[in-house]
Amino acid sequence: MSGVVAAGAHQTGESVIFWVLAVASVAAALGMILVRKVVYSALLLAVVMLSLAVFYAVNEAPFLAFVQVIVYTGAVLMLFLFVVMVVGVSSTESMVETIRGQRVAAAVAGIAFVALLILGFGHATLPATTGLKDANAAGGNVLGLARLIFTKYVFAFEVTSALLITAALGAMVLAHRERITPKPTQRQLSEARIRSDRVSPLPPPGTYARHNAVDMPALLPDGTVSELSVSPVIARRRGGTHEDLHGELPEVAAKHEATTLRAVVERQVEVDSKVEEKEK
Amino acid sequence: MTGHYLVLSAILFTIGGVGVLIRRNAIVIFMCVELMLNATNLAFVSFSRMHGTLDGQIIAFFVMVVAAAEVVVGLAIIMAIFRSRKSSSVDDANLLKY
Amino acid sequence: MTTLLADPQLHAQAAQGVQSAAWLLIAFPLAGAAILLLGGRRTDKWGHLLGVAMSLASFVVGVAVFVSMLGQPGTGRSRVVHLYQWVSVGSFKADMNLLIDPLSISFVLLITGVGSLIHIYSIGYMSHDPDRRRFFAYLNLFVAAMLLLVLADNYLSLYVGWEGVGLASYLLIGFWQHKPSAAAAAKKAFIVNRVGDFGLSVAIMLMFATFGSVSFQDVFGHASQASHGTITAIGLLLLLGACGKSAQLPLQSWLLDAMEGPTPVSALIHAATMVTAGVYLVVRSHAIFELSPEARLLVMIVGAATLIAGAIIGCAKDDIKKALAGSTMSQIGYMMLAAGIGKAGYVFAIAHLIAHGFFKAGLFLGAGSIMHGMNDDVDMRKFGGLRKVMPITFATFGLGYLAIIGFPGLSGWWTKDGIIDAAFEKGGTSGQILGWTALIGAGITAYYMSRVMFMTFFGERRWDEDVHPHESPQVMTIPLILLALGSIAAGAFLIAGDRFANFLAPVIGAPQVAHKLITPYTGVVFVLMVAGVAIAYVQYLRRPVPRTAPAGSFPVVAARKDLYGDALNESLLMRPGQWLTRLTVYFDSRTVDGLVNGVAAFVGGTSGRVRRLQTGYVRSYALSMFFGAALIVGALLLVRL
Amino acid sequence: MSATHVLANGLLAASHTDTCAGKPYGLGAFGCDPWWLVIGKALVIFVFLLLTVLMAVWAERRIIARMQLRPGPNRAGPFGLLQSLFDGMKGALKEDVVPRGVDKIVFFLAPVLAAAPALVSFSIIPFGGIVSIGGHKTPLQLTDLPVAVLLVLAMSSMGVYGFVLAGWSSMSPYSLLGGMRSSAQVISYEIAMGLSFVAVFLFAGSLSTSEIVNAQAHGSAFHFLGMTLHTPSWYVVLLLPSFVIYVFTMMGESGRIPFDLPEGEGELVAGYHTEYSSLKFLMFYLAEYINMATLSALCTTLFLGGYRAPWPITGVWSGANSGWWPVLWFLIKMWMFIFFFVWVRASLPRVRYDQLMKLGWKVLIPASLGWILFVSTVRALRNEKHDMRPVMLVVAALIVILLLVSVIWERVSGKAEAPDGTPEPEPDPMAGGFPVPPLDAPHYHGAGTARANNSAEATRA
Repeated sequence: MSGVVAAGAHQTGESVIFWVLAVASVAAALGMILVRKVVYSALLLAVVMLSLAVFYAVNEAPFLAFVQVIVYTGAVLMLFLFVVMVVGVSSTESMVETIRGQRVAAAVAGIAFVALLILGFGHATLPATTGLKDANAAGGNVLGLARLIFTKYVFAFEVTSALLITAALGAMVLAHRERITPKPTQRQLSEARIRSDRVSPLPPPGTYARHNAVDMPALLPDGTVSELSVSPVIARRRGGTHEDLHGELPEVAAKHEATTLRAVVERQVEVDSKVEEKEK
Repeated sequence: MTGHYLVLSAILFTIGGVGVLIRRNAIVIFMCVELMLNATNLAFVSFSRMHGTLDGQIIAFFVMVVAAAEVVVGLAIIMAIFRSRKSSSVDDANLLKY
Repeated sequence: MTTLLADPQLHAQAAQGVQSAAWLLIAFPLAGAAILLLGGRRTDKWGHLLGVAMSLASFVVGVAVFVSMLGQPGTGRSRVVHLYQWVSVGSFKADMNLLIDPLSISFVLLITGVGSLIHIYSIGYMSHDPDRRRFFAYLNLFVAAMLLLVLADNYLSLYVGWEGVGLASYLLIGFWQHKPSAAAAAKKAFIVNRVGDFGLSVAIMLMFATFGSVSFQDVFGHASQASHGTITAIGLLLLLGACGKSAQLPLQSWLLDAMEGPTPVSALIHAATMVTAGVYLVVRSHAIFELSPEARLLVMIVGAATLIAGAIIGCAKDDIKKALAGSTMSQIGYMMLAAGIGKAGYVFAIAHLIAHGFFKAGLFLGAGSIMHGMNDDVDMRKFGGLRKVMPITFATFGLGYLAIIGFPGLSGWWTKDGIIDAAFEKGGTSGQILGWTALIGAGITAYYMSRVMFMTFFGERRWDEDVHPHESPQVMTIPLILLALGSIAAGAFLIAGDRFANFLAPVIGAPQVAHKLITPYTGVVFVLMVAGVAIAYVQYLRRPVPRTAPAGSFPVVAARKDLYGDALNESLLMRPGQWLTRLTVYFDSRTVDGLVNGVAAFVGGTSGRVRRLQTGYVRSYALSMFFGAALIVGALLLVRL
Repeated sequence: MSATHVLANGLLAASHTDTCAGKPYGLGAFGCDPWWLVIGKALVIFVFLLLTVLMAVWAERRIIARMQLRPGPNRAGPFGLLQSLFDGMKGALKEDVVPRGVDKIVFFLAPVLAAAPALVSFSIIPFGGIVSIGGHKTPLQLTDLPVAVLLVLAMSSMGVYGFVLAGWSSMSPYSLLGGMRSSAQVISYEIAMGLSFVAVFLFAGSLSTSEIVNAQAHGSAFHFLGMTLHTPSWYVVLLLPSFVIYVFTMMGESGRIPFDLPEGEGELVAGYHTEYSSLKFLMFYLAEYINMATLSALCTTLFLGGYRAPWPITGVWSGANSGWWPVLWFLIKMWMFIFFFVWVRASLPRVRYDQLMKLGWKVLIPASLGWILFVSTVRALRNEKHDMRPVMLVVAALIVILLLVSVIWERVSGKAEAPDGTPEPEPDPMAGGFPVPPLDAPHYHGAGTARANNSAEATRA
């Protein structure tokens, strides 16, 4: 493999990469717009983006390939995931279309658009691929890019930096919540706690119960349930606290109860028989 | 070979566009927009290689920067809308109509 | 033609010496008004003194200018004081110039002199009014505006003064604006004046259109070149303006209501300013009227009709001020008549105006003095026998009375007889009619003035229990005395020996014949005057005057109602105007609005259907964008392939 | 095989394939190995990483135990060396619990996503210089790229997916919170980390790890008191601020104490891997320790001269940097860092989340930016052949003055801002609320009614 690589082999290798990843990325893209779960969409988009990163690498753009991974897959898409989780973890979308004719029209427009584009590419006389050997020769790809950015495109570069700053500030302003009360200090919190009805910490979940899952309420000494032991967030998510205080499935609990009952009855019978024996 | 990339880019772009049209979740729509941007980036990189200059890569680089800025602001807007309307569906934000 | 070319009005030289300071004439009262109005309440304490001082200062300047003018030859007495170029639009230029000539200086002296006396009198008359300072501000403004009116050397500046007079009269008549009647009277005066102002403004526009200038010099200089119709139109429009300001028929109705203002205001309006403006305008524009006999004839008719109407109204009024107001109408009618006669009448018009200024001011201020003593009562039927308690007022009022009825030797006799004489001298049937009208008017004047005199000062006391008449303070009586002196001497001073005629000659041309002291009509006038007094004596001195007015016959009722002037206005102008308005509104709402609304409804209906495209769904918009993108790609391919 | 070659060709942007033999150093040395050598290197790295993890776990337990005055694991094998091996085997053999309600696909995918990128990162770490293996002269490094350091960043940002998705797919609040914390933390610290690299790139003139190591070989010579001395060649000295920032971000990226917020057991049970057990859990464990090793190795490479022997040794032994010896230096340096990780864990408490974010965004990033500005200015001036000493002096004086002024200002203004003791008025939630009330209005938190009742009672009383 060392030494000269034949142009034909090069072509074949690229074809293999292309066909595998092209199919994968189109499938992922289609999946992205068709699956219901937003997180799946994001993951499928990540697949597309990583495929594109590979394409960039093949197309002699190593810097862009890694920037694609870091910026798009790493930062942008992660931001998407973050927001998905903020605005609704299990956000699955109803796929029923509400606007009449939207889907059909979208399909028609999409097909027409892509058909026209491909038609255009098919008829266009594309020049023979030059390759970036010469462009990357002097110091490599990174240096070449840097040279262009800081000479020919320096104004655009500065403008984008201003844009980034503006965007960051804008996002901060948009996502900002104005504090309308001063933040309580630890001293204030402790004072409030001492003045409240309960000085001690809340009971942890699962105390005296069969198991200590966070949604399993603690049992008080008299056997009743302590509502305070389960975080209201969890209680709301689960639609109330555990209905079965022993932490078992209903049928298992019934079986368990039956066994216990049988054991008690048997023991009673045994005791009775012993007493009878003694009396005899 | 470069023509293949262009066709792939067109297909991905169209898929993104159709996704914008048929999905209601603002976040997914945003993802579709990102897909479209990515598709154009692919075309730029391919052209860059085709013509033997790095300008296409530079443009792709700028597209990424602008996309990052756009995502930051867009997601902040989605958050703000979600905070006040408890919904991230773009069809719910249809006050600006006849 | 020759007279016109010789008219020194057209060849005024630049002013020198004290005359170049003539702008102070206007500046003093204007500054007074500005200080008093802008200074507000902090000038309350000394505001009236400042007002008087400003008026007096203006008078002093006027006298100085007059004296300096006397030192110059007759043809050199017209001077122009150039202040600044006011309007410069294209070829149209209007300067803010002051024209100082015998005519304007006569008015200046009258206005500032009598005006100052009224100012002084007002100190006493208004001493109890909390807004005295404001009153003096308005008085100053009035004087300033009137001075601008008479000193202007072009119609545009004159118009400014004209409007300023209207504004000041509005403010002063409505001075007691808390009284609805006063407010209404002020509005009436303003609106009726608007009609006249409209005439004047159209006349000015016509002048500009015809001559390309509005300065006296250009207009009079080229008047003979304009068509007869244009000149007649200008003359008639000027007459309309004069009628408005001078309360001539048919625009007389505001004058009687204007009595709602404080009495010094009435004195100022009736004696020195405002109503004299119309006479001034006609005399000043004599070059135009002389070219249009038709316009002049109408001036005479208006004057004669007003003369009689005013006199008749004056006969029936029990309100002392209104009776005097009627007499003003009548006297101004004399002046207009004289001004309409032409060269022979100008001198008498102006002379009568000045004499009238003295005695009418005296009469009004006297009436004010009486009201001052009678708790502001104006009903003569509640007066009577005041000659004992108010001797000075009685004496001065009496001298004014004698002057106005034309008692031989007093001012009125000299000037009024001149007018009557001039009317007869005019010749022809119209001359006879006008002359006899003036004669009868003189008789009626004697009657109603005697009526006022007898009802007020003679007979038994008819005033109310709680009224304690008393003589007015010196600050009021001294102006009265001074005015009375003027009433006695002004006529003789002006007319005897054609002194005034010669003085005015540079402006209005020399009289063709010397004034005859005794004319064929002097006797007739005297007989009629005596008859009038006698009838009044029989009616109001021999018989007791009832405290409430008797029902009276039709003419009496008509006269009391100002000869149905208001009713006439209402039925002739107001009602048709209302109908016209309604018609216009109907037309507007049905035709114009209908058209507009139809277009709007069409557009609205169309957009109402189109707006359904605006669904509010972002995705719909995105779809259209996507289709658009596809279309563009398709179009590009079509072009390129 | 040709496909990988194409990829490598593209990534390396290697324009001439025939340079392999010609250049002993630099990027030209890569991409020429025979296939068995590549596979062999990869295998060695994999085994090395697994061993490192086992050793690191054992070492950590022993070191912490020693610091806490207890013996630690000492039963399994000599010094308990086999303890972590046994623990791993036991863990792998335990029952794999998949809770009800999880998103099964992602739940399975997440550990893989966490572990795989961690393994990849090590491929660009240079262990040593050129050695001869089986007759082939090859560098002790799987591969190198012109953008090699970016690969590490890319992989670390990919690794976060594992944590986030694990948190999400578990469908448990604690896991979700852990995942979200992880994503926010890693993204935040990655920025500062990337910025801390920039100065290194500026000085080395490359993003390739082997070239960075080579750039740290020799300092620039200068004359002092008649002697020819060399400036320190390691970037830890030259670029000390970058190094300090990197160490901070390294701790943040690794998600270990004091920055182990994603799995803070006191608050989130075990964070994103609360619901994981058995082999899946081990994958996270593996990922964490491999990350630690990767970060240490990267730090060694970027700041501590990589595999090169430290100065005193090179002074007395000229052959220290040749042959297989560099591996030793490299391991020593890397383990120093691993020890440092453990040491910090034993010494410091966990920070609060807002403190973490404040440190990342308000201290590390601005400091990095300022430092980069300074470094690039110096670099540019030096490239233009300016005399640096007066400039440095002026800048240093300026900084000192600035600091003094800020200290004095703080004193003065601090006194002026002394609280006057008057309680702040109760803010009106609806103030300025047009057209919508502020987003933080009490009724959003269900507190509005209670508060309203209280105030109503208070007014009645």
